[in-house]
Amino acid sequence: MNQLNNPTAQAVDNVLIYIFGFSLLLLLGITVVTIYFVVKYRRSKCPEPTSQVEGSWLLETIWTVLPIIIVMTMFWYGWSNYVGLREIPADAMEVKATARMWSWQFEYPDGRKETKLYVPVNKPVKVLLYSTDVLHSFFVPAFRIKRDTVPNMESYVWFQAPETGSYDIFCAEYCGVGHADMTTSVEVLSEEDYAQWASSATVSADPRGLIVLNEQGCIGCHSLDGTENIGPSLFELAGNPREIEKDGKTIEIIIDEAYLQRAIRDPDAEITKGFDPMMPAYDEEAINNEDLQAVVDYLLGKVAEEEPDGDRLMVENGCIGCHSLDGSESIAPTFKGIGQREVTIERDGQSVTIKVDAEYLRRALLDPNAEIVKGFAPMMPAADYLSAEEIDAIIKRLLQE
Amino acid sequence: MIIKGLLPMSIEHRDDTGARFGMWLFLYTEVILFSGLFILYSVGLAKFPQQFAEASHKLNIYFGTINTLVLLTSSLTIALAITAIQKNKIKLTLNLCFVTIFLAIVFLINKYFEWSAEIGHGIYPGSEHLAEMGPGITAFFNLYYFTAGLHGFHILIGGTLIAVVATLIAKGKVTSDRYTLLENSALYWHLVDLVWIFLFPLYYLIL
Amino acid sequence: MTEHKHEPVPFRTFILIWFALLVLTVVTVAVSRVHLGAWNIWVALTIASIKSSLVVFIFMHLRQESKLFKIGLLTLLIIVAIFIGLTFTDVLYR
Amino acid sequence: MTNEPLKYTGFYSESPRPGILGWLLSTDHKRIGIMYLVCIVTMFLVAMCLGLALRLELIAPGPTIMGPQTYNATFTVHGIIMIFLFIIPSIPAAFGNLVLPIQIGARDVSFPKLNLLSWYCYIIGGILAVISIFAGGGAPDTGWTFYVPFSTQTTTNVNLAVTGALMLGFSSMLTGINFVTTIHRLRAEGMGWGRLPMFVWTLYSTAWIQILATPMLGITLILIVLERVFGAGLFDAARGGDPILYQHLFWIYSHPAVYIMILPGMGVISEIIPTFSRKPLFGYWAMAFSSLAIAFAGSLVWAHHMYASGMSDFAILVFSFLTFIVAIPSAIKVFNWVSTLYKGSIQLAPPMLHALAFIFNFAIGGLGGLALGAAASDIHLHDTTFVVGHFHYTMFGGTGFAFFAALHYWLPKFTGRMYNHKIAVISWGLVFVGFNVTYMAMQAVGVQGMPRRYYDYLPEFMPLNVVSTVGSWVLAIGLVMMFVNLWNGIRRGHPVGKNPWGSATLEWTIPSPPPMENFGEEDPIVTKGPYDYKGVVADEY
Ligand code: HEA
Ligand code: HEA
Ligand code: HEC
Ligand code: CUA
Ligand SMILES: [Cu+2]
Repeated sequence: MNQLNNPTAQAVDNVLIYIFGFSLLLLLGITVVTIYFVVKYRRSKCPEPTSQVEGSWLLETIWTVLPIIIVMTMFWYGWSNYVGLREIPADAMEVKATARMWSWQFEYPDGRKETKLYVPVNKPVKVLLYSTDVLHSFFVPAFRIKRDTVPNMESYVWFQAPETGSYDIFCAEYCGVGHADMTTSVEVLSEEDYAQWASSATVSADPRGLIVLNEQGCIGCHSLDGTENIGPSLFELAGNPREIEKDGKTIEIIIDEAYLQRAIRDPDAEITKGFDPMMPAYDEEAINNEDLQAVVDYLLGKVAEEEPDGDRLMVENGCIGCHSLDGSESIAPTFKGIGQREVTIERDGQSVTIKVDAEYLRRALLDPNAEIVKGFAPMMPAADYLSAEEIDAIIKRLLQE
Repeated sequence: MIIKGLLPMSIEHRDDTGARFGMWLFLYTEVILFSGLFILYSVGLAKFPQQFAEASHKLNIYFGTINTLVLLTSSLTIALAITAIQKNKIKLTLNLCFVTIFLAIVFLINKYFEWSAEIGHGIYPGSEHLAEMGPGITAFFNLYYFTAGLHGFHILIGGTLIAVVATLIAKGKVTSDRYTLLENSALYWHLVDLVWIFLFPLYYLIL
Repeated sequence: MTEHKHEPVPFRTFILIWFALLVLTVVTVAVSRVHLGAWNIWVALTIASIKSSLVVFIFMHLRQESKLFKIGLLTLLIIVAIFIGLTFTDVLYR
Repeated sequence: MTNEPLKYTGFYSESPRPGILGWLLSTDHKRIGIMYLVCIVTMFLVAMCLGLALRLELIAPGPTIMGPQTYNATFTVHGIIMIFLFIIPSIPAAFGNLVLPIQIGARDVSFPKLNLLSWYCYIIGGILAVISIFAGGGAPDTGWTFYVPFSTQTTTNVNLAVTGALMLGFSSMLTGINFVTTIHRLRAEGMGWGRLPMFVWTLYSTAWIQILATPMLGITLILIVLERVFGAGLFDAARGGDPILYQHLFWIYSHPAVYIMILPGMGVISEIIPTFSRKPLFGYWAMAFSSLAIAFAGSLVWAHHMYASGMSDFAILVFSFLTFIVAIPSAIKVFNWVSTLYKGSIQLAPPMLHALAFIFNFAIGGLGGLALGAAASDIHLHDTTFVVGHFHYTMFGGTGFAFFAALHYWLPKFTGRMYNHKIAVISWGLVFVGFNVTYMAMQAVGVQGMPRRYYDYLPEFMPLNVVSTVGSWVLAIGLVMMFVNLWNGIRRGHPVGKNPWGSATLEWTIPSPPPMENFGEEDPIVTKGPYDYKGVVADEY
């Protein structure tokens, strides 16, 4: 529990200190009085009681009213500081946190997905909480924040970290065998580090072609969404007709790979009708052939061939929360050596042993409860939220094991 | 060692008021049991008023109304049975008990037809047809089946109870000056009626 | 531990109450066919409450029982109301 | 010490049926009470060993003696047994049955057969719970709270455990019905409401909670089973249900249940403190009404377990307020106990030591409850080991110690034999110290943010966890000593007379062990209050 000077922690700590302080006083008072009475009136010294008093309504009133006052201050202080935990500063950034058995996924507004929560220092962060399966709870002791993630319901917490560093995130609502391992961290980065992380993020997550478009400044003149700019939009090019001026004549061509390559290497040879011939030429020095190909592919919408990274997908989607890569068996079969394995599965109440292949893995992913690996519980969630490409990538990766 | 008078120790303390009071306490527990389902119902209604009304229309109001009348009448007959036994009209008491049991059976048969019709329409907990109709309607029918099911179960118990008491009356073990058992069974039976008095408008009659 | 015997309730009373119950049932069905919006449910509940009081006080002889029974019933109703009411502090304001 | 084999008299030997059936079919409240006591203590010992295992696992990060699944099953079973099989029936069903009818001058409870039935419900529930540990799917791993949707998805034996809990709920309810009726109907002549011993008042309040709250647990558990068996979907968000609603229903019972646990304990303390001070209980009516007030107010606060659940903020406001209200009657009780000591003649006999420890532990647990009741601080403390500390302080430090106090106070009455006082005092010291070390450390590590139900934790939490585990061993030694001493006392202790402590309530006016009919042929006529010590002398033993 790092002692942090952050707003949410302060709100909670004030209440804690107030209540614990008062409690300590009361406890001490009661204990001291009790011990004093026990010692003073012990039987060896007082063989007979010296009073037979049966009560006192005055005292009863006092110790009814006083505690009422005390606890009401506690209640009010606790409530008013709680309100601070729910009211989010206007400039907060938003991150989606999805909990599932037994891992966390954080999704940034630009679509980037991470397993740790990266945030800039001194910036209020609103974390939107979701769950895909059972109850979990997002708990960061350093910020004193906690909130359950409930299936089909959105909730949130917020915090602001005044110092960089790494702060633990726990799952605080019991969720099964992986509950204690469902931990990750908030990584609070300085503004520069965060900016760098954020940009590296966009770049590495994007297809190479788009990165080149960004890096080369193409986007400065071309839009990607169909709006006209200095240059024609690069929106939906593949297979569309285009009127161009070539050697003084206007002809109509169909956009294809070769055309695009020419348009980048030698832009002035063919000018799109209605635009000025002002695009610079990019030779091999500026964009090598590989990148050129990537750009062209991207523009023609062939990015899909850019294969998703199976390893990354398995971490992001929490597979590793249940399956291990190192051969240890826990809740689910290990991935180690899965490509070569023969598995015994229960299907429609019967046991069959089959060799693992791509089709089996696909079924295991998409309809996991139809075939259950013997000795395991039918608890794996269907990975139907993944795209076909992503599934393929995971299967490919698993078969390499 | 005093062995004499030990066995009947529990009978020695004859306390009819106490027995009735105990029965009432037991009925409180039954009310709370159902109130759990009514909480779920009221929350569902607050969340999905439209869907609940729509789903309610799918229930057969005739079955519901007839069953209400049947239960009310059975409540009457068992109440009459108490007056009858107080007046030492054993024969009449027995007949009233039989009518009550008969009406309980009528209720259950009615319920059977009603449910078969609904299940025939693909409406039952966990059915696909239900799932297609969306969460509000599903919630309504799930609740309907479990509340009515629990109620039906109580009818079964209540009917059995009355049958047992009727045998005891016939055997002369429950008599005009010792009829707490009949009274308590009647109390139980009235509770079953009470639950239905609320169940009926809440499930069959919302618009 | 005084044992007081109940006077038998005349058959006639029971039959009258039964008749009232039948009438109320018809009324509640009839009213439910009239569109009153959210009021429908309250009307239905009110009629159901009247019906159940009749059953409780007459059929179940509560009228003849001692105060203890009545206080007990009141306690029960208060508790049920609390359970439902306090649950709604969450459900309605979520 | 006499070593001759013990010959029990009274209700041990007087029975219309000889042998074991004389017990299993007996409707005598004392025999049923003894049967409850035996079963409850057995279950207590089993669950305590599980608790010890939990602590052992937590001595270091990472799996030490068990893996995660085993750990989860262990704390679940520990929790289920402790709550449903030990603490809820502990004082009401065991000592309530033994003492209550005698204290009000009755020969038995109102419904002796129902009483026996409720014992059988208890046994069936207990058997089901035990089967659920060993049967096919593996021991239940949901936590004693059975939160959905996890409890409806896991493949372990939740159905069995839940059905077991259902039976136990039944048992508790029947006991409640029996006690309320008994207290209303069977008081002896002269036993007005103002002369009821405080133990009876607390049992009365408890019994009302048992009647009015337990069925809610019943329906909730039934719904879990239905959900698992038929896919009822009543708590499934995709089908119009609401998982948070489950928590409401569960806590509507389970919060009042904590007062089922503590109130009878408070009653025991209210008997013992006046006896060993030889002075009337201070503020009789305040004590009586605060019991009823706890029972009533305790029914209003359930959602304080749900501040972080996603419940509405308005509900948090309301429930936080109500939670603080419920602390007030408890405070009144504490102040009145302490005032009873004033100008008394205090004898530190073993029951009294346990009673004083009760006040201290319960104050710590209850004051910790205040930090949990305040909205802001609960957000941090919720589901950390601080909560675990809080409830062990109230349940074990409170009710547990009251149970020990009751054992030391009433066992001589019902067995007619006295245990060794010196060993009793030493074991009390070990238990008291071990207890506080174990759970104070647990609370502290919870404030640092260690979540509960974690078999594994970060290295920085280790020092306090080690302290806690070591404390649990001291506790274990003390408990073993205590139980062995009590056992020896039962077997070979000095015979005691009617009234070894000099108490003024009715059970001390009849022989130890009491005869079958409690007061013989004649029903007693009560002429003085329960704490009127004038002329009462303690028997030598
Ligand atoms: C015997 C059982 C018992 C008792 C008596 C109590 C008593 C109280 N409990 Fe506790 N509680 C539990 C058993 C018990 N609890 C259990 C089992 C859980 C966890 C369940 C789970 O999640 O598994 C729990 C959890 C729990 C929570 C939820 C925590 C969380 O999960 O986030 C809260 C929150 O408000 C709470 C509050 C209280 C309060 C305010 C009292 C009050 O009644 C306390 C009143 C007592 C005092 C206040 C002390 C005595 C008085 C004085 C010393 C005089 C001075 C006092 C004043 C001036 C105020 N308890
Ligand atoms: C009355 C209730 C009660 C009692 C007395 C105890 C007693 C103990 N409990 Fe229990 N506990 C609960 C009720 C109780 N518990 C509940 C409800 C939970 C929550 C479960 C959940 O999360 O769902 C819980 C959870 C819980 C946890 C938290 C698990 C987690 O969240 O990760 C831990 C961890 O340390 C623990 C430990 C202990 C220990 C060490 C004891 C010790 O006090 C035990 C001391 C006993 C011994 C050390 C054994 C002594 C041995 C003998 C006496 C045998 C002698 C035999 C003969 C003489 C024949 N308990
Ligand atoms: C909640 C835990 C959990 C998560 C998350 C999870 N799995 Fe699984 N998985 C299991 C379990 C349990 C099994 C074995 C039971 C079965 O066959 O359904 C399994 C089986 C499999 C199998 C078949 C293994 C074999 O040995 O034949 C594959 C492949 C697989 N999972 C891939 C994945 C991928 C990829 C992801 C992430 C997108 C994932 N899993 C996420 C629990 C999980
Ligand atoms: Cu997720 Cu605990
Ligand atoms: Cu509580």
